[in-house]
Amino acid sequence: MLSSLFQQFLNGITVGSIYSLVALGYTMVYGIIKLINFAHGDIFMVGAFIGLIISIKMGTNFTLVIFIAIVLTSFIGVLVEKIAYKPLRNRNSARISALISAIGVSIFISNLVVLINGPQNESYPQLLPNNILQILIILISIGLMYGLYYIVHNTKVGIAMRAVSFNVNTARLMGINPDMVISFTFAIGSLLAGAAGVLVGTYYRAVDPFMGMMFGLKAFVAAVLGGIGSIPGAMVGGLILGLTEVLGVAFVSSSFRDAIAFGILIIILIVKPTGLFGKKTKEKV
Amino acid sequence: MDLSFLFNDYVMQVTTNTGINIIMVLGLNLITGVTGQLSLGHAAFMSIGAYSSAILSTSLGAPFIVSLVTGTLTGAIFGAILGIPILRLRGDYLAISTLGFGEIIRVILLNTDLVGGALGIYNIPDSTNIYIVFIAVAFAIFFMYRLEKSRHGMAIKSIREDEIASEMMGINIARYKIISFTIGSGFAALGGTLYAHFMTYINPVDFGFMKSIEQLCMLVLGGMGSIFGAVAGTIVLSTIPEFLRFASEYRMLTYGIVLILMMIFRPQGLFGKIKVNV
Amino acid sequence: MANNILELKNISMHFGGLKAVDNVSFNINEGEILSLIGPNGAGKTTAFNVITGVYIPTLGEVYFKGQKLNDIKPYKITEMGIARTFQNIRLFGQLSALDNIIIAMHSRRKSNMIQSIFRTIKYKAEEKYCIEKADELLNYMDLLGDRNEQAQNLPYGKQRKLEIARAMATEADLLLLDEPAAGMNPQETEELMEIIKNIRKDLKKTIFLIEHDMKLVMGISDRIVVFDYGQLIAEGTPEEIKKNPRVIEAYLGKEVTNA
Amino acid sequence: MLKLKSIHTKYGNIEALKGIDLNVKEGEIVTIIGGNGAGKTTTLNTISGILKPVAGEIHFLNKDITQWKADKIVAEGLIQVPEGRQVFPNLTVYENLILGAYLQKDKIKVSKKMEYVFDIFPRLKEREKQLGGTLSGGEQQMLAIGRALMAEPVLLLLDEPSLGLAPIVVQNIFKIIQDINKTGTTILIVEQNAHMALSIANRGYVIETGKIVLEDDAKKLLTNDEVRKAYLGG
Amino acid sequence: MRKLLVSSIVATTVALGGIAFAAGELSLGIQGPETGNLATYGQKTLAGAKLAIDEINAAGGVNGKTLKLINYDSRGDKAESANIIQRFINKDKVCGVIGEPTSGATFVIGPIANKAKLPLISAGATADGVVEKKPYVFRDTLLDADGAPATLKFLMDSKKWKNFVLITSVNNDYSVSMSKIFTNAAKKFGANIVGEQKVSDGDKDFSAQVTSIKNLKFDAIIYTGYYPEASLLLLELRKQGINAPIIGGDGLLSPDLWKVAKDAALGSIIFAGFSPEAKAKKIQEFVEKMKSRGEADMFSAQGYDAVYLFADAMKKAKVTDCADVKQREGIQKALATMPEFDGVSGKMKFDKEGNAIKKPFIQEVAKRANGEYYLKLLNE
Repeated sequence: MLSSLFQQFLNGITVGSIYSLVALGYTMVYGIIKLINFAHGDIFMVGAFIGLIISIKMGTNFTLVIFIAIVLTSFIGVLVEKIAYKPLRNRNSARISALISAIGVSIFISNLVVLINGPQNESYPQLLPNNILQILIILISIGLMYGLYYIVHNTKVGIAMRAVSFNVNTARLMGINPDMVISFTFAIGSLLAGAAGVLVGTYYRAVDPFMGMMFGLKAFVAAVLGGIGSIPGAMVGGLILGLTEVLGVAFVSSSFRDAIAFGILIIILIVKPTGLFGKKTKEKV
Repeated sequence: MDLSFLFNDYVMQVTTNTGINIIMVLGLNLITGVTGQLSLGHAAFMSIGAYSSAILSTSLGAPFIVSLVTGTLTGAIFGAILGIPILRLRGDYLAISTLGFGEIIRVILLNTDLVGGALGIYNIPDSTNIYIVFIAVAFAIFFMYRLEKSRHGMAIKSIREDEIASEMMGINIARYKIISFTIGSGFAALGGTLYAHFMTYINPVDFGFMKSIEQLCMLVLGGMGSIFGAVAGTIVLSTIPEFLRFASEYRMLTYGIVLILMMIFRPQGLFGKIKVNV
Repeated sequence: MANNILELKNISMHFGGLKAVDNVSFNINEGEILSLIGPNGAGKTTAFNVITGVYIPTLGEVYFKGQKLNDIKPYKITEMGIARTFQNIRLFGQLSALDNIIIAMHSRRKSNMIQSIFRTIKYKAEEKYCIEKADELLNYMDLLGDRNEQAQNLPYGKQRKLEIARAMATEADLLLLDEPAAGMNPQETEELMEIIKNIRKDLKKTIFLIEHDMKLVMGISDRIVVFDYGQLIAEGTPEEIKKNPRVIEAYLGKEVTNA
Repeated sequence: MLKLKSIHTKYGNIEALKGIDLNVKEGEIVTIIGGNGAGKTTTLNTISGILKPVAGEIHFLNKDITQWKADKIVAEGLIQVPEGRQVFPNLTVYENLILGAYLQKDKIKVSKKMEYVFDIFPRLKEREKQLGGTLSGGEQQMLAIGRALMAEPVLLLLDEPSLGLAPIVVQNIFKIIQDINKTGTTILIVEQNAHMALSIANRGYVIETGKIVLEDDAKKLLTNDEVRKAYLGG
Repeated sequence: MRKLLVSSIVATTVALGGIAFAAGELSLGIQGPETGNLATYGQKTLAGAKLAIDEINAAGGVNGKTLKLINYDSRGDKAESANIIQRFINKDKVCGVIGEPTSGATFVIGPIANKAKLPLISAGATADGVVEKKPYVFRDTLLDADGAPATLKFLMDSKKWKNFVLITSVNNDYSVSMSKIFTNAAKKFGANIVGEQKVSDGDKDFSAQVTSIKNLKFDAIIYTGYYPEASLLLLELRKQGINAPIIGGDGLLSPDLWKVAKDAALGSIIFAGFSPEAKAKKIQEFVEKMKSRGEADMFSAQGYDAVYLFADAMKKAKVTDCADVKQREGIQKALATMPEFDGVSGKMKFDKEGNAIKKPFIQEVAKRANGEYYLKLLNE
C-alpha cells in the first residue's frame, strides 16, 4: 500500500513536472504580451515529433535528440510569433484577434503534421533507461526550469523580459527593443515545450498529431492555477495539477480526470482569480 | 436551366445544419459580440439543450414542441446558474472559466449512465426539419435585432463599450451580463435541441472544446457584434467544407491559414464594424 | 444657509500605505457650482470615485440628500441622482451620440424585455419620448448635427460635451465633472463655461467639478475646495483661494533654497 | 543639441501637440512648464520615440531622429526619466539599474557607472537587493534617475520629477539634478512645479494646450505674471 | 505538390461528377474520417475499398460499366457525415455507400440512407441499434456480441484463464458496450472479474490505474478500448512489472499496437473480423496486394469486402443506373438475400437486420525469428 502510494506520488510528480515545462511557455507569453497562446500545445507536439524523426534518422542518443528538438522548436516558436502575432500587435488589434490567430496556428500545425506524417499514433523509441525513467524526467525538468530561472533572474535579457512584461514603453526607454525580447520569450517558451514533447514521448512511448490539444489545455490550466504570468506559479501549478490528477485517478475515478483539472481551475478562478502567485491589477477610473 | 438541385435533400441538409449553427452563433454573438464577454464554452449549452430535449423525447415521449421549449429553457437556466459565479470574472479569466465549464459539462455527460455515457442517446425522433429551423432562425434574428435596439440591448452594448461608464450611467452591469449570458445560452440550447432532433443521435463527442471554437470562429469571421456578420460568417464556414470536398486533405490546413490571415488583414470580420476588446 | 445636497464627513481612502484622500470633510450646496482643484495626484479623482461608489471609503461617510452612500452600488447611486464624467473620456465609443444619451436614460425607463421585443404601444411611446428628449439634450449641447456619428469619431471638444450631455440624461441632480475642459482650446473652454453656467441656471442642477484650467474655475465657481497630498488645504470663494498662500505654494511650488 | 520643429502629435483623433518648436543647447537646463494636460508629457514622449509625431522634425546631435525607434534613440544618449517614475516594481534596485545600462556591453563600465550612481544616491546602495516596488516615492525617483544615468545620457529628459513627492524630497531631488548637470549632462525637465523648475533652469518654455506660449530666460519667467496666470487663471 | 495537383484534378472531376454516371460509370460512395484523430480508420477502409475497385475494373467492371469510388472526409463530425450522405444521395447519385467506420456517425447516416433507399454497408460500426429496422443499412463487421463471448470461452478453455481485470475507456462508446458484453459473458461462463479500472480515450498517462491493480491476482486484462491507449497501457504495465497479457477486440487491431508497445504487446489476445495470417488463399492474396497500399488490416479488409458485396449485388440486380430507385431496391434485395459471401474478412451472411454473421479470428501478438511482429491465429 505504502509503496503503491509512493509510486502514485512519483507518477504525479513526473507528469506534473512536464506540465510545468509546458505551462511555463504559456505563462511567459501571457506575462509579456497578454496572449493565451493556443498554439503552444502544438509546439509541444511538434517537439515530440522532431525528437522522433531525429532518433530515427540519427540514432537514439537522448542528448542529441532533445538538443535538436529544442533548437528547432524554439525556432518554430519565434517564426509563429513573427508570422501570426507580431503583425496583429503592430496593428494594435483586439486581444481576441490574437487569440483566434493562435487557434489558426494550432489548427494549421497539427494538420500539417498529419499531412506530413499521417494521422496515426507513432511509437517512440526508448531514449532513456526504463528503470530510472521517471527520476530522469523529473531531474531534466528541474534542470530546465532552473536554467529558465537563471536566465530570467541573472541575465540582462531575462531582466528585460520582466521589464517588458511590466511596461513596454518604459522598457523601450531603457533602450530595450521589445520585439527582440518578445521573440526571445517565444524562443525560450517553445524550447521548454519542445523538451517537454520529447520527454512525454520518452515517457509514454507514443505520440500523435493531436496530443498537443488536451495536454496543452491542461498545462494552461496549470499556468492559471499558479497565477498566469508568474514563473514560479507555473512550476508549482504544474506539479499540483499532475499530483491531483494522478491521485484523483488512483483514489477517486479516472473518468473525471479532465473534470478534476478543470474543476480546480474554476474553483481557483472564483476564489482567487489571480491564481496562487498572481498579482492583482486594478482598472484605473 | 434546371434549378431543382437547389431544392434537393443534400442542399436541405446543408442548409438545415447551417441554420442550426446560425441560431447558436447568434447566441454567442450576444454574449461575446454585443456584451463583450468572451465565451469559449458555448458548445456546453448546446449540449444541455440537446441532451435535455433528447431525454424528454426518447424516455418520456414528449411531443417535439415540449422538448424544444424545455431544452431551450434548461440551457438558459444553466446559463444563468453558471453565469452568476463566473461573470464576476473579466476578460481572459472569464474566457478560461467558460472553457473549463464546457469541459466539465462534457465530462459529466460522458460519465453519467443516465444519459448514455459515451454511448450517448440514439433513436431521437427526427422532428427537426428545414421549416422549423427556418422559423427558429427567423425568430432568432428578429429577437436579437429587437433586443439590441431596446433599452436592454443598449445597456448590454454599453457594457461592451465601457463597463465602468456603463455602471456610472445607472446600469446594473452584473444583472445585464447574466441576462445576456442566459439568453445567449438559451439560443445555444435551442440550436442543440434542433441538432439532436436532426441528427437523431448525440453523444458527448459532439460538444467538445473544438465545437465551441468552431462557433467562435464563425462569429469572428463574420464580424462580432453584427447580426448580419454572425449569420454570414456561419453560412461561409458551414458551407465552405462542402465546396472544398475535393481537397479534403488540405481543408483544415486552409482553415488555419484563413483564420490567421483574417485576423491580420480584417480582424473585425468580413462584415463587422465593431472592435470588441476582449 | 443653503441646502446641503452632498456631504463628505471625514472621508479617508487608503490604498495599501498610500493615503489618496486623508480625512476630508466638505459639503456641496444645492444649486451651486463647486470646484475641486489641486496638483496632480492630490486625490481629486479619488474623491469622485468615493462619491460615485467606485471605491468604498476606508473611513468616513458620504451623504447624498441625507442618505448614506457608503454601501450603495454605483448604478444605484446614479439612480439616486448623481452622474459624472471622466477624466479620460469614457464614452461608448462605437455607439452613436444619440445612443450614448439614450443609454443614460436607462434607469428612468420602464419597458421590460417582452415589451421591447414585441414593440408594444407602451414601448413605442417610451422610445419616442426618449429620442425626443435625447435630441433636445443634443440640441442644447449643440451636438444635434452629430447625433448619428460614432462617439469615438467626434472631435475632442465635442466628446467632452457629449459626456456632459450623457451625464445630464440620467436626470441626476448633482453632476460631477472630471476635468471637462482638459484638451479643449481656449475658445472651446469659453463655450464650456457658458454651458456649465446655463446648465445650472436653466436646469437647476448642482455642479461639482475638478478642473485644472484656472480661468474656467475662477470664472464659474461659487466656491472652491483645494486638495494637496490627499488633504483639504483650503476652501472658499475664488478670490479667497487666489490669495491663499498655501494654495499658491501647492501649485507653483517653492523655489529651491540654497541652490 | 536638440531641436524640435513644428511637432504635431496625435492620440487617436485628438491632437495633443499643435506645433511645438523648441531647442536645447549643450550644457543647459531647460524646462517646459505648464498645467495638467497642456502637452508636457506628450512632448517628452515624442522626443524619446515612444510616440510618433504626425508632422514636424526632431533633430538630436545633428541627426534627424523623427522616425527613429525608442531603443535607437536611447543608444544615441537621449534618455528619459518617465512620468510617475515607472520603476519596475518586481525587479530589485540592482536589476533596475542594470536595465538602465541595457545597451552597454562592457561589464566593467557598467559596474563603474553603478558605483557612480551609488555615490550620488547612497540610499540606493542600501536598498540594492530590495524590490523597486517596495521603495518610497522619493527613493523610487532616485532610482528612476539613477537608472537613466546608467545609460550615460548626453541629454536627460525628466518628466515631472516632483510629482507626488513631499516638498523636502523635491528640494533634494532638484539639487541632485543640478549636480548632474554640472558634470556635463544636458537636461530637459518638464514640470508642474514651476517655481522649483525655473529656479534651477537656464531657460524655460511655457506650454498651454499643445502650444508653446512663452519662451524666456528662466529667471525672467519666474517673475512673469503670465506664468502665474497660466496656472491660477490670473 | 504533386498530390495537390492530383487532388485538384480529382476535384474538378468530382465537381462535375454529378453527370458522370451516365457515361458508362457506376459510382460507389465511401465516407469516413480521413483527417482528425480517427483518421486511421477512414484511411484504411478507403485503401481496401480502392484496391477492390481497381480489381473489379481491371476485370471488366460491373455490368459493362466501370466502377467509380467517390470518397469524402467527415472528420468524424456528425453534421458533416449527414451532409455527405445527402450529397451522395442527391448530387453524386451513387449506387451505395460504404459507411462510416465508427458507430456514432453511422447512427446518423443510417436513417438518412434508409429513407432515401440507398444501400449502405458500414465497414466498422459495431454498436447496437446501428442497422436495426433499417433494411437498407448493412454492416460487414464482426459484432462484439458474437466475438467477445466466443473469445472469452475459447481462452478459458485453451489457456485455462479464469481471473480477469477489466479496463474500460469510458468516453468510448465501443469500449463501454464491449465491457458490458464481456461482463455478461464472464458471468455466463463462470469467469471472475477481480478488478475494474476506467481510462479515457486520449489519455496518455495510465500510471495511476496500473498502480492500482498491481497487487491483484489475475491471468489477463481485458481492455475494451482502442489501440492507441492499449499500447501505452501495455508499456505502463510492463514498466510497473505486470506481465499479464491484455485481451481486446478489433479496436486493438493495428500494427501500431506493437509498433508502439514493442515486446510489451507480445501475448496480447485480439479477436477481430480479420487475420492476415489466415491460410485461405483469398486472404493471402489480399494481404499481398495491400502491401503497396499501406498493409492489410481489418478495416481495409472490411472496406474491400464491402465493395465486393456491392459489386456482387449490383451484378445480380443488373444495375445500370443508380439514380433509379427501383435499381437500388434491387441492390438492397440482393444484399439481404445473399447466400454465404466468402470475403477476406471471413465468410459471412447477413441476418434479417443486416448484421453480418461471422466468426471471430482469435489472434495472439507474437514475434517471428527475424524480430518481426505478427498476429498468430489461434482458432483456425
